[in-house]
Amino acid sequence: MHDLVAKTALGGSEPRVDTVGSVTCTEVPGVALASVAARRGKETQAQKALVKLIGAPAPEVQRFTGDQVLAFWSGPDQWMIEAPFDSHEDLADQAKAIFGQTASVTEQTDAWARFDLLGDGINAVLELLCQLDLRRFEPGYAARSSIHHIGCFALCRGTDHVSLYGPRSSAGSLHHAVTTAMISAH
Amino acid sequence: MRYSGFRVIKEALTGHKGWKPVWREPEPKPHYDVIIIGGGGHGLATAHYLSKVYGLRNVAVVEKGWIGGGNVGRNTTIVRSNYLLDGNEPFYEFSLKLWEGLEQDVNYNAMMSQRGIINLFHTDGQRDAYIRRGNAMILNGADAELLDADQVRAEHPYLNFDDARFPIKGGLVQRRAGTARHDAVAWGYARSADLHGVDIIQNCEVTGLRIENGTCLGVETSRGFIGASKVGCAVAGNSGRVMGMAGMRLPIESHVLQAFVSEGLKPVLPSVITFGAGHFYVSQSDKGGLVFGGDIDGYNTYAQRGNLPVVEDVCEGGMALMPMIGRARLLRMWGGVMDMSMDGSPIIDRTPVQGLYFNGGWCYGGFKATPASGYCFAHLLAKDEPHPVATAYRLDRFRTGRMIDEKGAGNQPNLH
Amino acid sequence: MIINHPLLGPRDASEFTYLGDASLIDRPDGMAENAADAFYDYAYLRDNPAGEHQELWYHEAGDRSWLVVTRNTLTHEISKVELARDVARARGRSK
Amino acid sequence: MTQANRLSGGQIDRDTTLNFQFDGRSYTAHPGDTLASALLANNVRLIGRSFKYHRPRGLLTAGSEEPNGMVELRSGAHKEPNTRATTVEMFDGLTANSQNRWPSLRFDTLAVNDLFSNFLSAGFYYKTFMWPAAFWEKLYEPIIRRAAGLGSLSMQADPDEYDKGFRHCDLLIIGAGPAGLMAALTAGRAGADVILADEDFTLGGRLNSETFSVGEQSASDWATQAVAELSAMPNVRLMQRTTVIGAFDHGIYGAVERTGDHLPSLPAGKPRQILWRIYCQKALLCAGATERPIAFENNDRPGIMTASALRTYANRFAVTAAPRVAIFTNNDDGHRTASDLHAKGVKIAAVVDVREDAPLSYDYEVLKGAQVVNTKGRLGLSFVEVALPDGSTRTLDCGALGVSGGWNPSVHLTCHQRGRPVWDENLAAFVPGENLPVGMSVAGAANGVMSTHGALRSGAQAAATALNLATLPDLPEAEDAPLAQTPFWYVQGCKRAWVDQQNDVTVKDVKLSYQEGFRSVEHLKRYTTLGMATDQGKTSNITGLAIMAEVAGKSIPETGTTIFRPPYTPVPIGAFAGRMIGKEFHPTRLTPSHHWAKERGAVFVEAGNWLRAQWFPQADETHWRESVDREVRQTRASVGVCDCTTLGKIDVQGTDAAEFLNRVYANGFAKLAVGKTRYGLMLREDGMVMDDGTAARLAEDHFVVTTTTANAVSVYRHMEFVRQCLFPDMDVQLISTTDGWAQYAVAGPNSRKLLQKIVDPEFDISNEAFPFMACGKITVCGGLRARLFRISFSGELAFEIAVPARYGDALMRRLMAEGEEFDVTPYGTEALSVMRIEKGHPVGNELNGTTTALNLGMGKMVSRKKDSIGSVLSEREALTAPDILKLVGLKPITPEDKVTAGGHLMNVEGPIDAAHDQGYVTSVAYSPSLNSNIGLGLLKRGDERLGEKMRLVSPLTDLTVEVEIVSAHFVDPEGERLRA
Repeated sequence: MHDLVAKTALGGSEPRVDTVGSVTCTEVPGVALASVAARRGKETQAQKALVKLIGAPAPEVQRFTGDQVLAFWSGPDQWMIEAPFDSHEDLADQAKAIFGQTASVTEQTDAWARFDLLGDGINAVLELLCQLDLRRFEPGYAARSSIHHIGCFALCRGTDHVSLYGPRSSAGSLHHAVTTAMISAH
Repeated sequence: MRYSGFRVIKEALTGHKGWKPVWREPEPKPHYDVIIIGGGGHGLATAHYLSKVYGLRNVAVVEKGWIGGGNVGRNTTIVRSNYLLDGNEPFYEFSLKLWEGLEQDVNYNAMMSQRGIINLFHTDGQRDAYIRRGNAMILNGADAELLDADQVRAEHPYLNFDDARFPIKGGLVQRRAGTARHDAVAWGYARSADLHGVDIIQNCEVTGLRIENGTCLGVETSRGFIGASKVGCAVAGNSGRVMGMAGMRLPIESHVLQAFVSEGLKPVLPSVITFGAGHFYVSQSDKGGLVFGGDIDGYNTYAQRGNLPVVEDVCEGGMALMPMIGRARLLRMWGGVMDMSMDGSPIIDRTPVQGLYFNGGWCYGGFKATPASGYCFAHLLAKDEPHPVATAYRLDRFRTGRMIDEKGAGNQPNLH
Repeated sequence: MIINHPLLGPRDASEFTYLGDASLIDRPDGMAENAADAFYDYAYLRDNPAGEHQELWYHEAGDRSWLVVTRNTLTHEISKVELARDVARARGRSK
Repeated sequence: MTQANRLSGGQIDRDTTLNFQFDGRSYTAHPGDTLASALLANNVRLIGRSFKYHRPRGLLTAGSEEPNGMVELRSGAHKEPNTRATTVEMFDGLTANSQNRWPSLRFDTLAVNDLFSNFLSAGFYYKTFMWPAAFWEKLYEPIIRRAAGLGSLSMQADPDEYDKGFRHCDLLIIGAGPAGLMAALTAGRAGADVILADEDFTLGGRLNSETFSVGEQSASDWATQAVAELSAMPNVRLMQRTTVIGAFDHGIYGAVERTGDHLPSLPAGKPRQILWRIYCQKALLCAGATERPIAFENNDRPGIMTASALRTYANRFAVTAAPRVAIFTNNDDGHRTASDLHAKGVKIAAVVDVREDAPLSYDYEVLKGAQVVNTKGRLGLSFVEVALPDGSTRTLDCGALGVSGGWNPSVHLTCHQRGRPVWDENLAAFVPGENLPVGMSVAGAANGVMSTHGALRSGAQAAATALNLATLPDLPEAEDAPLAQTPFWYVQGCKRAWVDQQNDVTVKDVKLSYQEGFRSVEHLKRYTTLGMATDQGKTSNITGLAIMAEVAGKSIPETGTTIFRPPYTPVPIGAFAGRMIGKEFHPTRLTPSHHWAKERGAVFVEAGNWLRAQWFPQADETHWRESVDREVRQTRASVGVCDCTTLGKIDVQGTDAAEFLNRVYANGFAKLAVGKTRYGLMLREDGMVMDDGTAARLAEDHFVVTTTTANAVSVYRHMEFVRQCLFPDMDVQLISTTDGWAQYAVAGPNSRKLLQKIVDPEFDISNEAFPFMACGKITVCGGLRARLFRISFSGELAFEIAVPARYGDALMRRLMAEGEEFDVTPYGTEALSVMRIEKGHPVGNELNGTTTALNLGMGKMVSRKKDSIGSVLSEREALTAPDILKLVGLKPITPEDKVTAGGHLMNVEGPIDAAHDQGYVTSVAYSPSLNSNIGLGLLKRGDERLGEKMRLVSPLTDLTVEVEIVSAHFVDPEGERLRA
């Protein structure tokens, strides 16, 4: 085991938690990510491999499926895979082993910072941040859009739970945008 | 009729009965020596110089709507000659000199106000580029000054120096630059051209170009065919449409540029200011409105209107630069169609069709160019050779690789 | 504006980046005899129509698809949106 | 003075008294008041001054169309100029001041302009002030500017915050009057997602201003009940205080919600206003109509208002503008005002009706076939003069005059996409035309349906049509009177009769405009400034047009119409900017070592959105040059570390990955071996250099490509274009990994030794095993996955090492700790820049979009054995001519002499001017390695001129210095160090 200490995207040793009224924003560093893009002509095989990896049907456009290991649609024949960091720090390698030559796999774990919005009234926060139609935010929905000029993924895990993924380098700006909206809305 | 303060007083005392129409409303003649398509700033300026400087009097300007209704009627009124490249700077400096004497030349007060312009810079790279540009201006006989951040602050204390995402490091200043009352430019040129015998024909849309054996014989219009020995096209955002009638494809796309004006305010801005870290430039009109703009919307369009994202982008730039304007209200927004060329620089040239001449590709820099564009186009029409300051504005420069690309953005018009 | 993405449905055009005429798909062969002329035409000349225009948009803040959007430049009405990759293949582009 | 003009009834809360100040004097008001109604209640009629003649001005209207009653609201940094008193919701402690007057509202010195008005006719300024030319800026313009303008800015940063938001719905209903409420009820009951927006703080529109009944209830009670029903619907969102400002493409509407303007002060973090972008399938415009005045001599005195405004003030706000009021009308609606006021106990001096067949009243006198021909009163109305049909005149004693010239439907939003309204002869007004924005329909008075029942009916029908509903709800009973009016625009023979009250445009000005040939409506507008005031001509445009039509002997539709542009009412610029201001103007990107660098006291610099360490000052260093020189020397002498995470990183995979790069880069990539890195030069299709970087081949089908920091986004986009649009069948996949990896350059003769301390021992990074341009996956610090590239920007033996970003902070600390024995230094972008200039590497200053590979001395890299992007057009004649610019180095003859980037290069002899320009300097630095200032430049035939002396001139910065042209490779030109 190496002896380097990890920092969260916001630069702390512990994840940041902010609560305003009924809404909580939590930094979630404990997540491993890998992107998967099917090779040309191997789309079907790649999808089969994906099913095997996540133990669930491959997600449709703008959806996610799976549980512990989860995949969300990120582009035509492209998915992002998400899993707990502690058990899957080598998620890309694990995925590569399953996909073989059917897909290109790239480690994305530290390319993204994740913030989870939890609680009643998160829509009042989200409508100040993102132009996606919140009427489509039902569990299993996953879409990419931009928040204050930062390209982000939003995953709706429940009516009171949305995960936002933004580029790690912009974590501070994204966090500021989210918490500012929380104060404004609640 | 000569305009003057005495005349204004005399008319006031006699019930304003003596004021005559500023231009006639003539019926088109069957044939002209020169027909200029487009009664915008450039077309009218061309007519003025053709008649006054080059002595051609049998000239018509045909305009599909009302004169001055194109970009000269909807711009942010900035006049400057702070260009970098050899192909541009002598031309724009020539233009600025014409601006300086315009009112006396046309006997019309276009309120040319040499309030100066400052282009702010925020990085060392920008500073280096502005030094190069300022030097090029001086080497071409124009004026330029470089200010550091403290000097900028002394002149513009209301700018955001203390809470800026991209701190102001200084600015390139041209003191002789400024603003002019845009509509008055069109009217002044129209009045002068009319007095020199030019027929200004409004509500006369060109529907076709009559070309036989590679020679242009005149224009088909909504008011019938009008013959001409030479036809000059100066229709800005409609360049593609009109030259398309001659079967030409141009190195031009039409885009919309939005502009904005605030409610009237007591004087706050001493000069024209251009933000270097966002899309925002601004001046204050004599009526007190903040006149500002930013970037084009970015998609091809002939609709004279834009959309919200660019409005917001421009206002974000404005607020980032001068947060005191937050409580000033935006009164009106409008859009003008720009003929965006492939290198961001204009074209004043002959065409493959004998007798057909083209003036266009002004992108969103057409207003300041109005006098020189008119002068040089008149020169080309009268003498069949380019004016010395406009020799680079060739149509074939993209084929030979002689682009005049101030921004270095390449062959993508919406980046210029 | 709203672009009805063929996969994602309606999305605000501010998520997209505009390039220009979809003729940019038709890149000439750089090794051909007449390459210089063909590239001049390809890179610089535009129909610039006042009316229906096929044009390239990139879903920068979305799924990174390039789209061919058929849009009227007089009214901004969008009549068709396709994946550029499909259009390119249909126009005979491959490897 | 205690609300002397207050009447009974109204929708105000009399149990609460609010205090406010106007021009320093204290008054009282009640919740439910606007500033305008409160001023009238306190008998304040004089509120401002007009733009040009500084004539006294009071209120003209009771709504957002108000052109006259404008104040500077609040104080200090919160000062808000040009605020319409009619839209200001009263709050306790409100302060307002009049504007555009000096020294005071009652005694304004510039009112002298009014005496000279004959000389200040429309467009007079175009005809004079031309001689001498220099006097314009020095004399005339400053005077004009000081006189012009309305309110003033505080000159301080706006202290409030603004939000932006996004909402989606099936149906957006704009305006909550009878049509809008009925439409919302119809749509809401049918289950549609509805947003109902209204600019007012009380929903109901005109229903709140009228005394008639709707169904069994009073109009306002019906509105209250409708609002209550709508509020209970989960699918309906009511947005009061929300103005829909613009109709944009494809069903996007801009709306501004004033969330904080009615509060004395904002709670921390709460927005003053929110700019909503509302996305809707269908929109229904129910914006009502605006009453238009009639022009007559001196029709601009305070106290002269639209009749409907008087009615609103009386019925809704329980206020009369004066105890004694007259009405001037051409239609029956004016009589309704008289009767409502009479019912409230206001004395009606008379109703002056231009129609011979005007209806009579038992309660007050009606002067049929009569016209108001003049008015009197210095700072407010005291008399009106009426011409009677028999030719006699009569003077009416009154403090207010209600004028009704008919109603103009509020068609504004229908024009925002350049749709043209059409003339309705019956209404004598413009109504929405055919070319509505897609998805929009119009109902109620906005569509020319002027009765209350008609509005309810058309609102319900329009909602049903928009949503394809089969049935309509039952409609309540309401008045359904037909329109009864005779078009009447201005009183013949008048001269100084105001059309545009704010901009002081009179009937005479419109006629002069015609006389001078400004006959198109647009010319009229531009020449006279008619309709250019802050109300965008809501109360003046049609009247101006009607006068122009009459003078021209044409019909109004033949004369034209002007187009309305967004925003519907003026919007604070701050609202359009939202949160993207100050430090949040753009997102800030931080590198993995940022927090560590901050601890070290680094000075940071913006590089695009990134913040990068520029240098790391040490305690004894007082000038940045000392720090930078030390960083360079330490690196070149031993080892330095620089965070280069900001370079774009693109993962390129697939069986065609190599061939793909072969197309994208000008130089060849097909034969690059696995485990090797190659410098790549990327051209735009026009042959100019687009970007440069490296591509490392990690596997047969896997490359990691780097881009410059500035171009990371555009290069990725370009590569996706090439992949999807040009070569759609290539098997290649792209993904950006810029943020995923912390990447550090470790440079200097001891860099290998330092890295050997952290790279796990199973990985041999000796020169033999890991030579120059090698790359590979390794592990560090006991098993952390990492990537190592032996590439060099500094020209030294150097590596770039990458680890997952979360460990970047720890890795940097480890490198510093382990490097102590080598006297390691972190270095910032300045030292990086110095070292790259010493090595002659081009960066952004050289890759400025106008340079080709040939210009940069890399012409041979452009392979013509393959068809790569840009290769064909890079060969055009002017780009390959003998005298093109070439990259060179330059050194001042005297090493300490300053050189400057942006300076131009001239021959030693000869004139210094543009015609003799030989090139320019792109980058400069002080080279601690050479103990000399040095620079890079682009010089005509530069490659043939090494050793030549030239002048570097920068007249802008007052510099002329003699330099020698040298090779751009100042340090280690043979590249021995980086291969060591």
